[in-house]
Amino acid sequence: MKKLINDPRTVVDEAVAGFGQAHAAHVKVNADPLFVTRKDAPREGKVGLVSGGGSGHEPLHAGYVGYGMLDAAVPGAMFTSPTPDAIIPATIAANAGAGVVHIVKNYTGDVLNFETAAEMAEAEGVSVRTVLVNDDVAVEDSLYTAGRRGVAGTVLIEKIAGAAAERGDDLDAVAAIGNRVNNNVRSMGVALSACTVPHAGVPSFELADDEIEIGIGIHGEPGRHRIPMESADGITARLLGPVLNDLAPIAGDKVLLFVNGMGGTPASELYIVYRAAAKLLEDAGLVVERSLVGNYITALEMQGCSISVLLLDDEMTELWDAPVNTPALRWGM
Amino acid sequence: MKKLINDPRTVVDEAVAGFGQAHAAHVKVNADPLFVTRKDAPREGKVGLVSGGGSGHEPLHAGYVGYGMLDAAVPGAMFTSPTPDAIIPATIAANAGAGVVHIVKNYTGDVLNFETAAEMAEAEGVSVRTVLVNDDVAVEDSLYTAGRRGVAGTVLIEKIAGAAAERGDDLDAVAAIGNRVNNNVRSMGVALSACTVPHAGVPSFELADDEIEIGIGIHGEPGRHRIPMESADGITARLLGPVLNDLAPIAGDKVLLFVNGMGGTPASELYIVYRAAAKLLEDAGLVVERSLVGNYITALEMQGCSISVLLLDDEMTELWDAPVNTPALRWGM
Amino acid sequence: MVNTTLDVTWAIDWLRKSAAVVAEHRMALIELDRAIGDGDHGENLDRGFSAILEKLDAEAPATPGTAFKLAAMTLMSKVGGAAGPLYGTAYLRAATAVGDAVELDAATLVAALTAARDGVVARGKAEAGEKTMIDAWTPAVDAATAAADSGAAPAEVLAAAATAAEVGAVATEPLIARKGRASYLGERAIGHRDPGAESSALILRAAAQAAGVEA
Amino acid sequence: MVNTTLDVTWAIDWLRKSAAVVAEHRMALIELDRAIGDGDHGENLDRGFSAILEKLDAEAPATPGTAFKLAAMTLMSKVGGAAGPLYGTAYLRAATAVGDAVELDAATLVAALTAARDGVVARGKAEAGEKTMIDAWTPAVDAATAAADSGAAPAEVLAAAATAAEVGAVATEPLIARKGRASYLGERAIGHRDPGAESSALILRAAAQAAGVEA
Ligand SMILES: Nc1ncnc2c1ncn2[C@@H]1O[C@H](COP(=O)(O)OP(=O)(O)O)[C@@H](O)[C@H]1O
Ligand SMILES: Nc1ncnc2c1ncn2[C@@H]1O[C@H](COP(=O)(O)OP(=O)(O)O)[C@@H](O)[C@H]1O
Ligand SMILES: [Mg+2]
Ligand SMILES: [Mg+2]
Ligand SMILES: [Mg+2]
Ligand SMILES: [Mg+2]
Repeated sequence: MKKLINDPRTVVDEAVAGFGQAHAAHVKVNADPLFVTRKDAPREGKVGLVSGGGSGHEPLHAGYVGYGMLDAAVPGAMFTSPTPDAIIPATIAANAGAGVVHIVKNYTGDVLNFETAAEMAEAEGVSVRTVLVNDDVAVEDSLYTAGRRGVAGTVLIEKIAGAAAERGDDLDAVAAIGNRVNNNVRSMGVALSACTVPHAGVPSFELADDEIEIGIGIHGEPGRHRIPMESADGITARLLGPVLNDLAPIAGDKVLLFVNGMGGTPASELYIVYRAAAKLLEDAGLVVERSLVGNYITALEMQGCSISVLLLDDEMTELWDAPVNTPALRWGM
Repeated sequence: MKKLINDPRTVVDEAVAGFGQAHAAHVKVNADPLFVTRKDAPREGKVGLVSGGGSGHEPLHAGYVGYGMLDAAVPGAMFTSPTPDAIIPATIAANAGAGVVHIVKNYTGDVLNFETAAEMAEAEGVSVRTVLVNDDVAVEDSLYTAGRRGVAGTVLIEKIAGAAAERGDDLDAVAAIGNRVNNNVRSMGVALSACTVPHAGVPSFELADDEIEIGIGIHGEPGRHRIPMESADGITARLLGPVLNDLAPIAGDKVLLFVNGMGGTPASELYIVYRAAAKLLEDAGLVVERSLVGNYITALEMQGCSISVLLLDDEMTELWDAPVNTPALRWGM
Repeated sequence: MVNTTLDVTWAIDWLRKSAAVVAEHRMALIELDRAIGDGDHGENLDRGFSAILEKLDAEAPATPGTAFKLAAMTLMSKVGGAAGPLYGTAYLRAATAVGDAVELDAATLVAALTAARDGVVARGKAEAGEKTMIDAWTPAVDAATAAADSGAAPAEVLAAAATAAEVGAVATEPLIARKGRASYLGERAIGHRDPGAESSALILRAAAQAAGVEA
Repeated sequence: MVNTTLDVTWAIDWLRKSAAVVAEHRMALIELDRAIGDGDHGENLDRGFSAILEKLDAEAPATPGTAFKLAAMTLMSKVGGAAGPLYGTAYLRAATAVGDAVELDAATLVAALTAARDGVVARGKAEAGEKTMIDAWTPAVDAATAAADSGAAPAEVLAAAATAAEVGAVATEPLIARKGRASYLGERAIGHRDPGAESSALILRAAAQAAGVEA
């Protein structure tokens, strides 16, 4: 394992410290317990948005702390959800009296830890609503599993719910728009290579030289199945098929197309996939109204990507376009 | 080789096409010859800024086309400078009558092709100035080589010269500020792994499991020397040492610290390096006034990073802070 | 002579021995979790139990209940992931079950183990056979109950629990997971042992060893 | 019977044979460039010469000069990198040197080769011994001149040039590079053949073969 680190045990602390210094104009870092807040949190009268989860998905979540998106982010250990003792103070720091929305990816660990934290924050007088993200269609038969996983849709939910909070929506409204985005977004991913978690020191799985893993998650966990390597156009069709099947859009629908890099894939490849996906969407009669292409929710240095499609309505588009000013997503200001 | 591509021969064309679609609000793509311009180019009365070079360094250069940065970018084949037949029309498209500045990284191929294009554009009535970027201190003894290479400093030059052009500076003034940035920035890089150019299909060099390449360029070309893997803090010191030696700042100087990812390194590792570098700069009595951390000039999926230090003056800082609105760098609007 | 009760010395020793066995099996648990999860289970528990050791060096719990509570709070705040809240709840419920008792007899021990298991079920909503740590805990609780019912001493109760947990952990191998990260794998989880069941067996064996049972 | 002049048929055949040999050695040239450069030399030239083949299928140059000019323009616009402008300039200068001539005699051929080499020197500012394509071209020009001076026919002139270029390419191996990408490597370039010198030798050998010289 070759990594630009000093010690597997201090990776997250040092990375978040560096992040805080580099983005001191946007954020404040609380070192112990570890969480990141907007520099100006809490914002008078505004519903607070808090997310968090295992580290290794950068820029998620701390990169989205700032105007128009998150008020606080709670980074856990690598690929491990954070604990209530960090989520609780982050929630309190984000609360300006209007309550806090937790955006939680649907993994047992995240759900349990955020659940506990929400209960305890409520006990301290903070109203908490939870938006559970479960956009990953790779998980088949989710009735018999812990449910679908939350993946790239998280970024879209944080942006759109963040804009709703920023414009002054109340607690239930912010949670409602978050849930609406979740209900209208589906994602699926592919890995060309595994990633190596620093504390493990070995790749999270083995892939042969000509194999790829379809339906990969963002934790280096295995996916749906393994197939021989094929063309970008072929892979795009394999990812987009289940997404559209599940989303069941109708011709004329407006969509946001999000091609997300897993961390180790060059931008040029992501744009090749974007091109193929946009073509398939257009062939299906859909209108690609908005786009996002890049490394926005990663799995360390994994090679691969995910494709997400969000069915837009006018309000979501307006909230998507609203100004945002965070270390990793910024426009309009 | 596993890559999200359809055919090594169409990688650049497809990627730039996808890029153009995803960023249709910012750019226009001319398919043959291949170049990218601002959607609103040429901008009345404004000096045009054109850059280009081999592909594989995304988001450089096309990602920096837009308000406050480049007017046109010319992507060559993978790691191969573009040809005059593309640079000339891009130059003409960027010319609004006030002339055009070429920002050229110092490689024989780039220099020769841009030189020819500049001559021919001049023959067509466009005044051209060239800013040659050569910030890489990894090249020792540059008297006996083709000179120093242009690497990450390019991004800073494009931003700052772009802001100068946007505020209305004339041709010589824009070229002068570009040269001033070049004279005040130094960079050095490290590779933990090689990258694989699609047409070659094999990694650009071999590194043992515990070896890293110090002084790497951005084309997968070998660097200064090879050493056993060491800590992020140790590597940071090795990169920053030559940079500061050459730049020779004095205590109290204000600097911009730029930690650039080579494409395959997780953001968390870049922030660990940033933290170490910021500490070393502070120990040297320097003031880190501005920061940039991320994949801004890459070598495909190479793992590694470069560290650049730019000695700021008030004007550079002001131009750095000026609004910019491109696919890959955006603030203030 | 066989002790008829276990006290705080045992509880502390259990936690210390748990920390040791988790540290020793850190990579093995990571390997199990790599195969059907995200490869952090050994790291997570090791981080948690190391923190317990630090706490124990700083403060000496006075009763088994306080020791369990210390473990619960530390695991809850240091482990994260699924295992943190689940193990945290297990120790918390065990603490509640034993209350202020200074000496734990076999029946109290069984009550503590049962409460721990019920806590995991309540938090994780998993049933037996879903390839989770429950598949170690439930046979352990059953075996412990049977042993106590037939008059066994605490050490024997724990030995029975540990052995049953070990068998239970091995028995997760042919299962398809229905809860936790391994559930996303469907049939690909078959043939792999559940990491949480394995760590549960290791920790229950540590409990028996702390009570004087030979490995 | 040995031809005393070469015409456009030869020039076109040279370009076609160059395209074939470059395609055949594509990976070998990539490998040479990987070792001390960026691994694209074979790809770059193959892209350029493939484009020349397409042009030649579409239009038939009437004179050697037009053929060289076609090659120059195509290489200039399709190759990129260092090799594109350098080879482009070489063919352009060769075209100028032969002018409208329909038949090229040995002296004109030498003039063309010399102009080509001088063009590369003018563009790239490299001297002999700096581990570039000049180290193939300069011995080639010298050998061609000597052959022509001693009354050799064009085919023999080209054969002498090709052989000298091959020797020159091999002789770049012990050199440290002073120009181009390999110059950044310092002593690490020692032991590797310069890719541009190698491709120059291949192309000059193609010229001789097009003139009827056996491989
Ligand atoms: N719902 C659940 N109920 C009981 N145990 C569970 C549940 N979900 C997961 N587990 C246990 O947690 C273990 C995984 O723990 P760990 O790897 O630390 O957490 P994570 O899955 O968040 O990475 C599994 O092996 C399983 O035994
Ligand atoms: N200044 C120069 N003068 C002559 N030849 C040069 C010069 N610079 C580079 N070359 C030649 O170009 C070759 C490299 O070509 P190529 O790989 O296509 O371009 P690049 O270096 O831009 O990738 C070198 O092997 C060398 O022979
Ligand atoms: Mg985990
Ligand atoms: Mg090149
Ligand atoms: Mg795990
Ligand atoms: Mg090359």
